Amino acid sequence: MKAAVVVFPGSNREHDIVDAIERSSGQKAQLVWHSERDLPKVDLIVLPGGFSYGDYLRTGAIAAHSPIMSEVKKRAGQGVPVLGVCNGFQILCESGLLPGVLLTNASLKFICRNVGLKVEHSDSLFTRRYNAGDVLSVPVAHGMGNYFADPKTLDTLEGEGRVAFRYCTAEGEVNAEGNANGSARNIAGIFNAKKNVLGMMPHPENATDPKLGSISGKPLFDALAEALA
Amino acid sequence: MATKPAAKRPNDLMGLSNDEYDRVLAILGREPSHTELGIFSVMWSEHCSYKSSKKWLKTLPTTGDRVICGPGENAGVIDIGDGDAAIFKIESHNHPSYIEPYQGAATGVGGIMRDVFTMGARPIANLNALRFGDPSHPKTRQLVSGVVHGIGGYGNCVGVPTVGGETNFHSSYNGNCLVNAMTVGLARADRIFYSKAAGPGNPVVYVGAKTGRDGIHGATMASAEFNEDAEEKRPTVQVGDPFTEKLLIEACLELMETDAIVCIQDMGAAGLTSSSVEMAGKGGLGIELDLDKVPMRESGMSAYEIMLSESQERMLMVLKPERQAMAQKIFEKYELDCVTIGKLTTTGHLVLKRHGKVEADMPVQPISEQAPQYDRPWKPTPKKPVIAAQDVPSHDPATALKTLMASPDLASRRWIWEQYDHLVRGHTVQRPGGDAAVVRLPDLKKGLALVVDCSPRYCAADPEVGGMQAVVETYRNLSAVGARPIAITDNMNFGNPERPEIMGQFVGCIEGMRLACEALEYPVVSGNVSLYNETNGQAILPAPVIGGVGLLEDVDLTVDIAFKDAGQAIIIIGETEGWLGQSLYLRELCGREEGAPPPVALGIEKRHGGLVRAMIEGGMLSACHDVSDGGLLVALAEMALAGNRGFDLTVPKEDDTPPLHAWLFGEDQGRYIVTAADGEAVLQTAHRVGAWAFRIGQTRADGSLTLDGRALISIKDLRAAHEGWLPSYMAQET
Amino acid sequence: MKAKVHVTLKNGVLDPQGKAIGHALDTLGFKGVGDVRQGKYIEIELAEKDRAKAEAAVKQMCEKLLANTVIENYTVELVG
Amino acid sequence: MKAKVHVTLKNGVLDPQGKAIGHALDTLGFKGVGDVRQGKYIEIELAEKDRAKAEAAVKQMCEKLLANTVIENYTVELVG
Ligand SMILES: Nc1ncnc2c1ncn2[C@@H]1O[C@H](COP(=O)(O)OP(=O)(O)O)[C@@H](O)[C@H]1O
Ligand SMILES: [Mg+2]
Repeated sequence: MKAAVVVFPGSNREHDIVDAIERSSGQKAQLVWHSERDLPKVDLIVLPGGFSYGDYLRTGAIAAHSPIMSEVKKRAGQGVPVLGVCNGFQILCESGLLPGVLLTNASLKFICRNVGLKVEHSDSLFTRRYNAGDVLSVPVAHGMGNYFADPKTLDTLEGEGRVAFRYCTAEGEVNAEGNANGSARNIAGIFNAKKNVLGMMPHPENATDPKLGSISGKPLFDALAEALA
Repeated sequence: MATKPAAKRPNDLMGLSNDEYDRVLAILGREPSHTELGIFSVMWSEHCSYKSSKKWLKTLPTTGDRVICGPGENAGVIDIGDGDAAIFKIESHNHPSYIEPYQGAATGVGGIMRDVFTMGARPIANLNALRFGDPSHPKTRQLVSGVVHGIGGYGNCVGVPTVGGETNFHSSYNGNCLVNAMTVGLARADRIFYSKAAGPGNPVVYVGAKTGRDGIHGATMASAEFNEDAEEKRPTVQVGDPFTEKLLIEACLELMETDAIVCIQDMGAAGLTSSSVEMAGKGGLGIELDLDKVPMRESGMSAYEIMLSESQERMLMVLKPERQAMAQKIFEKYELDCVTIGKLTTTGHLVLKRHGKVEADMPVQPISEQAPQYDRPWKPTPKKPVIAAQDVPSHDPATALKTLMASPDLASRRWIWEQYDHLVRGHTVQRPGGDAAVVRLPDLKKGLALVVDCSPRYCAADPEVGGMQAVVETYRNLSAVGARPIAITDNMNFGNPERPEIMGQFVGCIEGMRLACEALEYPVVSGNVSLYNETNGQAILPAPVIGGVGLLEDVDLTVDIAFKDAGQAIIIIGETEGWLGQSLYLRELCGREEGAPPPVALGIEKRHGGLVRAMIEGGMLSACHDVSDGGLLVALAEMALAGNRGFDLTVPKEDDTPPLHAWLFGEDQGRYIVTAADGEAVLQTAHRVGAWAFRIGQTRADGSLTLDGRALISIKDLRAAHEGWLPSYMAQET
Repeated sequence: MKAKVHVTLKNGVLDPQGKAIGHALDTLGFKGVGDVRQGKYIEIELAEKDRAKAEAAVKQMCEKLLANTVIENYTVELVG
Repeated sequence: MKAKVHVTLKNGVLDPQGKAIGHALDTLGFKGVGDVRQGKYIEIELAEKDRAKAEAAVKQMCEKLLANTVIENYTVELVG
């Protein structure tokens, strides 16, 4: 699998993603600086976590206008899988590749801990190594992960099976207690209509090594590595 | 002094004493210009010159097999094998954090990171040591909130995990909180960058953010005590920009991959002044700066303002002339300024020009070499009586445990560390909450164990014992995760050194630290001094915060504090005499802050540390935790909570077993609790090296805690008490 | 010329910051505080001398960058 | 009554957000953009009917909570 990880000024989890991809595919992803206008020919594009432009103005807003993003949009349109994690998800929303926005956490605090995550759909390139209903333990690390969209958009997402993950308790209950940041309908990750774009707030890349706690995130990268080999 | 006091002297000596001003006159042979006086003022401030502390700091051991660079540079450097080096330092931002908690703490984190990456290291972990006033003091909550938010705000954004720290509350910090930040970085041992200038004619290059009028005279502020109107006379507070810092880190590290840099120095306290003077001074050279070239974000700045500005996220470097263009390109990529503002000269003078006029022309070397040094009078702290366990009331163990576990100094700090990204970079093997954080190195084999510690109440009661204890506690914490303690950095937080009692605390703590560092072969490689932590004559409890760094050759062997399995032997290593003087039991349950603190036996610390490490390396232990604040039962409770499993505890029935409350809550030093599937093997190994070891119980399958067969408390109740305090305290935040 | 831009959350969009401020004011003992909403206020120095052109430009800035029109409204005011 | 509060950074205080916005506008091709500063805009619904009293109360809110007067200025405007 050939993957490109886009680095924006202020990205900070690009190496975490590179490592996770390497653990699953044995291949090193290529880092691409945001000011490039061209992307190499790759099987997967990743927008990593971090604080692009310091999260100033609105999270992801300034990065969404980076030169590289027109190419990312084009490739996404051609069906190339795009994964946005945390700040990557925020950028995908701001650039219009995914609907909705990410607001400040309901607690108004940054939150870093493992959360329960329920897999909603396993019929995507990203989630096919999971079963719907699986409960994962994956870290979050964000201050603005509170997913918001108007009710109609939310209904569309649900109706089209585009909710990828929901926050839940350790026991798998999707409820207020299990909602890490106040997200609408506990949504932690969503697909685009063609399901080749996934945006999610939790960090599957930080749950791919048994030495560091959970390996709940590894099947996601395994699935990509297998499908895009 | 060489000259008589001049007849004419400025009304405002900018914090210099009359004697110090005379010294300036002697050095210059004339009256200083406004800018020159400002430069002397900041360079000779306590913060930059260490004029009260240097004499004593010099007594600390600073060398060792693994020391590559000790104190004197931006940070200390140790050899961690395979050509790798760890670079680290701790620094205080106490005064700014009290005035503006968010920005004060944030810029503290930014500043200490620059000290580390300026030497060529990629920052891989941050830690912080915090001291706040009494929880009931009206300012405390807001300070906790602002400081924690600021540390997270900065560290999270730059993508350096904040993996550890410590937080205490005490009324002595009501008017002076402490915010000490530590950064640990990683470099190749043969790619370390220093601040000594070389090569007259070489360009002096300014990189990073633009200069504004931020924090002018911050260094002097950090060298004066607060009084009632301090909050009125606020100097402009520095505002941090972590986004720019992140770019600066990447740009500097990228440039450091090349051979362009002759020397480099961050602009920290006293900004452009200290960086240019230190670089030139170390190289025995002169330096000439055209201040018009300094990137500025405000108009009309004077030479004085430019030189004293403490704007953040800036660095100064000397480049090889032929590499300027390349450097320029790297900084352009990161959209940062990179401007040649002057050159090195052979004159030995610092020459500053602004609008074509020479605003300063002064010899560099005397600024540091003839800086005032004081041997301040000091008074030893009177010894406190030893408190006998019999004279301390005994409380019901379950109630006492619950009270302690929910007390401000022992309650869970989860509310704090969950606001810190402690996972970014993907190498955090032991997260906050254990004895020491463990961060894996990129080779995936080695690990660094990191910790900060200090028990100010011990230091106040007996500075020498307290200083010693702070060092050994870090040693124990590192050993408890299986790491070999290598070196420390220290942050000396004290009151006004012009008072002999305070100076006595300083001298005592340093002496205790010296003894401990020598005995444990655990040298000091960097540090920071923060004096005048005093408001209206009310000094803080002395806090020599120690940052310890240990090495794990095989990171996979580390153990944490969590109970793992049912039926495992619980063994205590180290003798329990039941020392209650200065204990949290005495304070929280009896309302008494009294007595002599527990003595420290350095030989035993060394032996027990080595023993525990050897057993961890040999895979004999399933969990390990040192016994410190709160004593034995608190340590056991923490292990139970971490593993979510209870224990059965049996009190030894020996002749010399102390009274129950003293056995459970005494704070005797040199102790560890370990668990093992094979308890016999642990006891034998311990006894073989002459260590005191005793089986005191076993782990349970369920969540109950029992003492001599009687139910004590359930994990659920214990957790509610322990986890509940801080969040509910902070929930009353406005 | 200077542009003063106000960016506010649309009705119906959750405003955790505003809510927290309202709560804090209440805790501080301020009575009779109803809804609190927090928005952004941005000042932009412009070289443009022509009012109409300036206004058009700033509106574009809002559409493109300063506001996320999914959740936010904006207003532009020119002074000087 | 409604209070409109503007909280802005004092002159000379670094404004990283404003800087980043200015830079982004530039990258987006907007020409002639000078200094950009970002502040907060807060709207507060008040039960108080008396203008003077309302103003005094909101000023207190600013001093105590809404503005960090070490680095920020504020203005209060009442409508309705
Ligand atoms: N308490 C201390 N123990 C050991 N070294 C210290 C101590 N205080 C300061 N130092 C050393 O003195 C030097 C100057 O410190 P400082 O002025 O804080 O450095 P910087 O200007 O880089 O922030 C550093 O090398 C620092 O490590
Ligand atoms: Mg330095």
